[in-house]
Amino acid sequence: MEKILMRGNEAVAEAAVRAGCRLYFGYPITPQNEISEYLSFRLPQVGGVFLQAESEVAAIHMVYGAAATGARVMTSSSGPGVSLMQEGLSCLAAAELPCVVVNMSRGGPGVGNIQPAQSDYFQAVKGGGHGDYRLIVLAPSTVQELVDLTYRAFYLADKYRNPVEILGDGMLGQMMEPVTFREPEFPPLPPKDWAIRGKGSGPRKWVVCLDLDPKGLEALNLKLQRKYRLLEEQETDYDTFGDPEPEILLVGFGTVGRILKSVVREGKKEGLKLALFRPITLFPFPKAALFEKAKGVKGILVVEMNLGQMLEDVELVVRGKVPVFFLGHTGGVIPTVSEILEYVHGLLKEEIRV
Amino acid sequence: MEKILMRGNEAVAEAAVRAGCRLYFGYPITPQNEISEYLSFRLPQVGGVFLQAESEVAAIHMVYGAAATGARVMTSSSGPGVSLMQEGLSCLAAAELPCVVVNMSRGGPGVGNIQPAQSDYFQAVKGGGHGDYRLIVLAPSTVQELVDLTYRAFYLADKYRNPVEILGDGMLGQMMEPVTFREPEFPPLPPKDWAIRGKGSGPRKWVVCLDLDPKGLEALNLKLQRKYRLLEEQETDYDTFGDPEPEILLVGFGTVGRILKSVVREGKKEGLKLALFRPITLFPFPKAALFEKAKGVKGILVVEMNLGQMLEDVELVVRGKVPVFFLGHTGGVIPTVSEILEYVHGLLKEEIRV
Amino acid sequence: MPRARVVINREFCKGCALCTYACPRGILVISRDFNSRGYYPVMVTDEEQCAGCGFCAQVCPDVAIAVYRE
Amino acid sequence: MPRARVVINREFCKGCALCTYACPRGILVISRDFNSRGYYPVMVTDEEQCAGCGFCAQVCPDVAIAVYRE
Amino acid sequence: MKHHEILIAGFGGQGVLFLGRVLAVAGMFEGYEVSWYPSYGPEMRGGTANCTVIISDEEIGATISDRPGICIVMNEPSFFRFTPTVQSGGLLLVNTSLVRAKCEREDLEVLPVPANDLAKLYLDGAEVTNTIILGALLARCPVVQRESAERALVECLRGKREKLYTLNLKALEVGWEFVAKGA
Amino acid sequence: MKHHEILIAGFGGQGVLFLGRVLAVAGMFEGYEVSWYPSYGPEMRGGTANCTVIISDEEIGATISDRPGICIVMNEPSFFRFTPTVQSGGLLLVNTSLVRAKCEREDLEVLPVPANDLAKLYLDGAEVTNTIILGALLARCPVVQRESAERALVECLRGKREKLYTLNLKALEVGWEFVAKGA
Amino acid sequence: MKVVFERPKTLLEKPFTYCPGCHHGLAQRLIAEVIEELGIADRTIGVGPIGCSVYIYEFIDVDFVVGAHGRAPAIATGIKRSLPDRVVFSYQGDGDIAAIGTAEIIHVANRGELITSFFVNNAVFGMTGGQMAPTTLLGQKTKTTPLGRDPQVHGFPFRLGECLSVLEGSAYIARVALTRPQFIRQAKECIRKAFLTQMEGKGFSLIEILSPCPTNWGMSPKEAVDWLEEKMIPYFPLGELKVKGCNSRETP
Amino acid sequence: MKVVFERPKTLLEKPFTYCPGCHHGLAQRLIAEVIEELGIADRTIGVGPIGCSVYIYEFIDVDFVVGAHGRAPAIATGIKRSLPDRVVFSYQGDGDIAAIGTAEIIHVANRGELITSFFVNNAVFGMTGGQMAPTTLLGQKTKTTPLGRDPQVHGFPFRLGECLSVLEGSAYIARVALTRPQFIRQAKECIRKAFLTQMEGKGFSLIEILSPCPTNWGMSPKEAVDWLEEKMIPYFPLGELKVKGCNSRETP
Ligand SMILES: Cc1ncc(C[n+]2csc(CCOP(=O)(O)OP(=O)(O)O)c2C)c(N)n1
Ligand SMILES: Cc1ncc(C[n+]2csc(CCOP(=O)(O)OP(=O)(O)O)c2C)c(N)n1
Ligand code: SF4
Ligand code: SF4
Ligand code: SF4
Ligand code: SF4
Ligand code: SF4
Ligand code: SF4
Ligand SMILES: [Mg+2]
Ligand SMILES: [Mg+2]
Repeated sequence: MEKILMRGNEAVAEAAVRAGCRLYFGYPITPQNEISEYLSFRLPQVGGVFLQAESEVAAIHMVYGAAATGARVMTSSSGPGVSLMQEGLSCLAAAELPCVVVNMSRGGPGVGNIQPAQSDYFQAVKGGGHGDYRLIVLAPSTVQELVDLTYRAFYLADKYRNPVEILGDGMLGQMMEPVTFREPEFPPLPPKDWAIRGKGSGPRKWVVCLDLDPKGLEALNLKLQRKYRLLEEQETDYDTFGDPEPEILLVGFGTVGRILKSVVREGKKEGLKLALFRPITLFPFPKAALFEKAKGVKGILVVEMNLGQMLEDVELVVRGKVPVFFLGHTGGVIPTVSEILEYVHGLLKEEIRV
Repeated sequence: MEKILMRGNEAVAEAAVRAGCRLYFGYPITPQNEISEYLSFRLPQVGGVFLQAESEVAAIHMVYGAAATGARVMTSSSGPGVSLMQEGLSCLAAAELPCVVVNMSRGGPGVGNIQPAQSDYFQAVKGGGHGDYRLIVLAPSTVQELVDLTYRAFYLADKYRNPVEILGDGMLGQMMEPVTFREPEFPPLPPKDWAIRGKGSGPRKWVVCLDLDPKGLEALNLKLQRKYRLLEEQETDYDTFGDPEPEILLVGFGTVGRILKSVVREGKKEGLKLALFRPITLFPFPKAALFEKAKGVKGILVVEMNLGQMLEDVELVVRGKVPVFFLGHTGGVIPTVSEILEYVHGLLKEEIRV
Repeated sequence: MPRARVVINREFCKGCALCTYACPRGILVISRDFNSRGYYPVMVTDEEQCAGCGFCAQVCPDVAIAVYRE
Repeated sequence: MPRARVVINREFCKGCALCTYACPRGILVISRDFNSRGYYPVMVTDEEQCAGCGFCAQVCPDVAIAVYRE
Repeated sequence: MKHHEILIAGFGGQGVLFLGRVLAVAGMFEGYEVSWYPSYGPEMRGGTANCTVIISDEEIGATISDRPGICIVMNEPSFFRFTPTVQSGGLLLVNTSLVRAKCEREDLEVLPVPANDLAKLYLDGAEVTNTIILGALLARCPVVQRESAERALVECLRGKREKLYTLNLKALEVGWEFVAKGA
Repeated sequence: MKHHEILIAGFGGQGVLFLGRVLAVAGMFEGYEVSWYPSYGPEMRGGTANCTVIISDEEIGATISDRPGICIVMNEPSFFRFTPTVQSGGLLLVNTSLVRAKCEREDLEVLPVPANDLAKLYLDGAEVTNTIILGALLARCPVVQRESAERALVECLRGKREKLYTLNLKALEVGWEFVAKGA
Repeated sequence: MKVVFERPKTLLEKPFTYCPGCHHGLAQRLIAEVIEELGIADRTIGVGPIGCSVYIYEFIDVDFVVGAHGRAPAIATGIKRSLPDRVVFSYQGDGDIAAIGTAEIIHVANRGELITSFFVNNAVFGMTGGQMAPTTLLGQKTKTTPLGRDPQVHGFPFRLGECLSVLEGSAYIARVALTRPQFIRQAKECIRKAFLTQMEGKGFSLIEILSPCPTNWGMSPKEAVDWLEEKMIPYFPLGELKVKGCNSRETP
Repeated sequence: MKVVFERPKTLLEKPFTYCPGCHHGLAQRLIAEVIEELGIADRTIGVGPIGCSVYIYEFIDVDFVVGAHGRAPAIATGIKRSLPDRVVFSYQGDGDIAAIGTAEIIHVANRGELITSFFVNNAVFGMTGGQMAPTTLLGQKTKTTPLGRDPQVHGFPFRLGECLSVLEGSAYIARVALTRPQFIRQAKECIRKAFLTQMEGKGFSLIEILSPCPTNWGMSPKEAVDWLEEKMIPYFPLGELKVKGCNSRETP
């Protein structure tokens, strides 16, 4: 299959179109603007709709409306814009509407800057909006994976009737890498018989995100929880790499995941027994797999482009059984291979005390 | 001192005025409307400003502006409205502006309903907005404590130059209980020499929440992290109650905390050795104290009006050393004393298996 | 036999009385018995007098009135 | 001695040339040497000709020009 | 040990929230722990209201009650909704002017008070059925002292409603007498 | 083992991003792992741009490099900013038409190419200094084959810029010759 | 006997949840009637507000979507762009449309989005218990303007209709009241025109419906309609504010 | 020699960060000059936008606050309500003020907030690289309207000034350009009037400044000012749109 050198942002956009996405609503923000710029000419080519919204708040609610009709729809943004979407995301989750949201994350907090960061992990994974809801969160680490996970995002959104967030970062969005668009085969999906399309001759339907009766609202929440548990059973995904019996297990997602691959490789040259555990689904978090992988290692080093967010999920899995260390940069600073290697050497020298 | 029977929402408003709050910006939302209704007549009486904003988004940025002038300022809302404030809160945290935000939490996700819930714990504590920032989060469980923590909220906000969220719920906001307004004595605060008030004859100043240079933005983040660590050392607070050597430790915050007190009392009558650990500061979370308290218990039962959010912070402290159980209701359903007791009996009967 | 008929849905009516002001013949009054939702519904005093104009039905916020005419 | 003086801040100037169009005397041209930021600043060809009208300074987006007159 | 959980329910205009507040303030005057918790929200658009008052000598945990010991129903919908929730052996105070249905539970003590009729009879139909009911309750079951209730009325009518104090005092008397003298 | 980390920097209009892309595409054609990562954002408002290209036969981890082995500086600010970062023993390609300063590091191999002058001399001053530089680079250090670079030029000029192909081919030749024939 | 008036079929047979004398029900009846008369119930999609009328989807017999407070225009945009041949309308209160949802309604109008919005202006936030709305009149007392709205502090009553009329994308804008049979007749005509404006692809249409809130105004239903006529109409004059291309009346 | 023109002191002595030919710098110079001439630098507080001019606080020698994209009017409100005797102005791009910040600017004007807003309309999102703005002209090509803005899809260029003029709280609204010396002179006069409007407590004031974005328009600075005069001014006519109480011109 032909490889094309493509920018991450454009690749995710093209993959969305190939996955059947026909509506996009969004508001410009660096470092993800190429997504909308690409879709602004690409979607009309396939009879789709590209609409620049007046704000991220409007964009996410346009997504809500389009999703309610059963269409495949997406938006994208970065940190501050995604924060503005939190109420809408909570509504989408409550109404169980499928959609895809891309966050090409940048340095925060506040307006921050536009360089790559992963400090929106908590927001994406724990739910930055109000209420007991969760997004499905996917974390690609290469442009190719960005493409593949975009297909999967639309599939999972429809299968589980849940919003999916693709959590990338400025680096992934801005870089070019060779990609191929291999269309994946997914099992068939159930018909969207819940979609609002005008009642026609059938009974009327509605999509809402409220229930003023506590019992009813609790029931909805319990239903959502069952869905989240199912997700954990069926959809967790991760990547491992390196020494089958590592001394130190490196854990990182997305961009950091790929940097850690280099660390494992360089480390090997220096005689270190390292392995990488890279969660691909951040929610559901690959708890069982990480638990297995953590057995017998001397220590775990979590590396993130934030000051320790996924760290908590790792610690929740490891539960003190293995010492967990953390190395983080934030605000657009990208950890380097040599700095991580140095840190690992330091750990091993100190013989790792808990 | 005279006791007055006062509604939680009005009590927090009166306490704010007495704490020196002179500006309030907010947008109506049930179940916290009495806060603004009260302040709409009370603030003008003391020469203050009450302004109903056009939205929660506008409200939080009015807070940003007023806070930048060094004034004591507050807003209040509930679930969906607080979600809309996430970008603003991230900006306030980044600019290190002191302010107080009250969330009288209600059933979510989405529009949900207006009955009491605690399902905004993650949002409040982990940071619903983008970036590596934290709010100071206080969780009162009685109207009196709501008053006392309101004083403290303004103090902490100024001391640490950080937004403070008071995380209540619809029950706390709507109920009346007797309160007294004992003005607390706090150590003196440093002058707000960073405040923007027009340069006058001095050098000009500015307040911003961005730094396009990654190194600079990382430095800000590291500074914030130091502040958060300091908070953890100096400001954690919690309440304990019940048997000094409990078999089961109950953990709950806010409204659930008070219900658990009844559980401890009722349990004692039935011969159960129970104790309550009630975090008052949710961030910083009273980790050390809980760790101590958890020693020697057979099990921990976390009860929340959500489906397991603070639970994670408890598990991060306990790290598998003691089995942790969870009982939750959400969407406006309030756990009852008898149901919790029954659950405890069940736990003890099964002799608690990990 | 009356020239017109006014049918009031007692359960829908909330006794707001707006129809009583709209009726040119003044034949609508609030009754003294409340319905199952605690409202005192309106009733017709003298249907003979009804002009069948439909004003009452038009202004009823609760769409609780139907009007028929010969 | 010239009737007017035009002082151009070469480091502020970005060579946008807007002043060259504004100058009624046509005595401003873009120079061929770039400044430290990589821009080619404007320069005065014949200050004698300068009317001291200040148009160039008025339209300069980078406020890189000062004009003085006797 | 004192511990009363009192639920008061009726139509929006019947002053059930006020009645609850008077009880809570009276309890507070007597040095008890008290709480008052209203139903709130769009329910009120439906025209009904209720509140729960707890008076106790222990710190109060939950401020709602799934099994109130005392239940005051001021109208028929409330009667149907709340009668089943009352604690066995509890007291059900019914405004029989508006509630025609009869209580079929045999484990409750029912106190019928035709409050609207009493108001018409003795108070020119003034809208004080809530205070009449309060008087009746206190005559039957002294959750608080009558004097405390009277002081609480002063407190709760402070401000614009001060002039209603005498009327309410009378209403309290009417309710009290109705029960004390035997209905 | 092949692993090149190439940093290319200059003013906004000098086509540094394009140059990088051509290199990356050429590397891809040759079956290597490649990545291209631009500086982005308000920096560009300042009129400068840079990108990092990595060509490797191993999967690429970080796509930026704090110690590039090859560094191309097209203007003076870039020269000052990036010269200190080049790996010891690395190659520094300098557009000497715009960079007057001299490199003071002795651990680098410096390749001076007066790209703008060459463009004036041989190509009527056409704006193809980037491709001239590319030719020079490839003549000095075959990070990719010249043929791959020519194929990559076709690919990268597809569409509206197709007609520029011949010009760019010439520019490549000019740069190549300048180095190959000895500067 | 002939039918003078009967409940339209498109209005479902159940009692409204509004307060006595509230015009939300009346407004919804008119919308239902017009939908029925135009024969478009099968392909109409309504978008509900958050406000007292959040339960509108319980009453009108068409498909419905309800999302967050104030965002109905954005939601309607999403629906209409996905299904351009459906008839899409939103129904919003003054808090919903003119406070929190200001940006959305302005831009939906400016885009000339082919939807119809019903804007129920009762000069108050009804559902939350009577706070000031953008449309609260000067001097009007509300829960958050206890001394009456003071322009120095709270600004001026917001005339959304006039503001939207300025925009190129709006095609039909009218303000109506439902306090008298003849007003009701006119209102229905305007509602019909609004739907037709959408169906003919002319642009965005909006009907502002002045509506009493007896509960939060602290008035009887009759007092409330009288107050509406005496106080609201002078500030919010009735009539067609814009008919495609020409402002039929000067913006005041 | 007499000074014909010198850089005002209130404009700090450092080169602007804008592209060659961009008028952000010129606009800021005029604001600095007026502040200097009115002698209010000591008690003026500026509120910056998110957009190309986010660094305005680096250039004008007064106290500054910069917050989130689009929220400058809300931030300015917070400041002014806290310090009513200070002079408060905001400075915003068209994306900032007329897209994401629509609700905030409308309500700040409607409240008659005593602040002055400068609205730099360059018909494009500059900082993010040239996407469509609400003010992008019909047919204008941008990064997100690759075939030109089509009213059927993207709606119409938004005339914010006209829209705000309708509101009761706005007291002074003018549109200016800076492409010629005489325009610049007029613009400065308008800026002065706007500040005075605030200082005299008359209400909200706004100056819309048409401004070229050579970079994102893909033009030379000269082409850009010419395009501005030929294309933008006809759609966004210059002049005073509102002077306290009376619309000095009909809204088009
Ligand atoms: C984000 C958010 N903010 C606030 C609310 C609370 N809220 C619900 S309805 C409403 C306003 C209702 O007023 P209006 O739109 O005028 O409708 P009405 O009830 O008067 O018909 C508000 C503020 C909410 N649900 N969500
Ligand atoms: C919430 C949020 N959304 C989007 C952005 C990205 N952003 C930064 S500036 C800008 C618009 C700039 O355009 P404009 O306001 O017209 O200013 P200009 O640069 O043209 O002067 C946008 C969308 C952001 N910083 N925050
Ligand atoms: S139809 Fe006319 S006359 Fe008859 S009751 Fe109704 S309003 Fe009165
Ligand atoms: S108008 Fe309708 S609701 Fe009101 S009293 Fe008449 S019938 Fe009843
Ligand atoms: S002052 Fe006038 S004449 Fe002199 S250089 Fe400037 S524009 Fe030309
Ligand atoms: S207008 Fe200013 S920046 Fe432009 S060329 Fe002239 S002096 Fe230089
Ligand atoms: S509160 Fe007002 S708007 Fe809401 S239902 Fe009642 S009368 Fe109608
Ligand atoms: S991009 Fe446009 S608005 Fe931004 S600085 Fe450059 S010319 Fe000015
Ligand atoms: Mg309203
Ligand atoms: Mg712009």
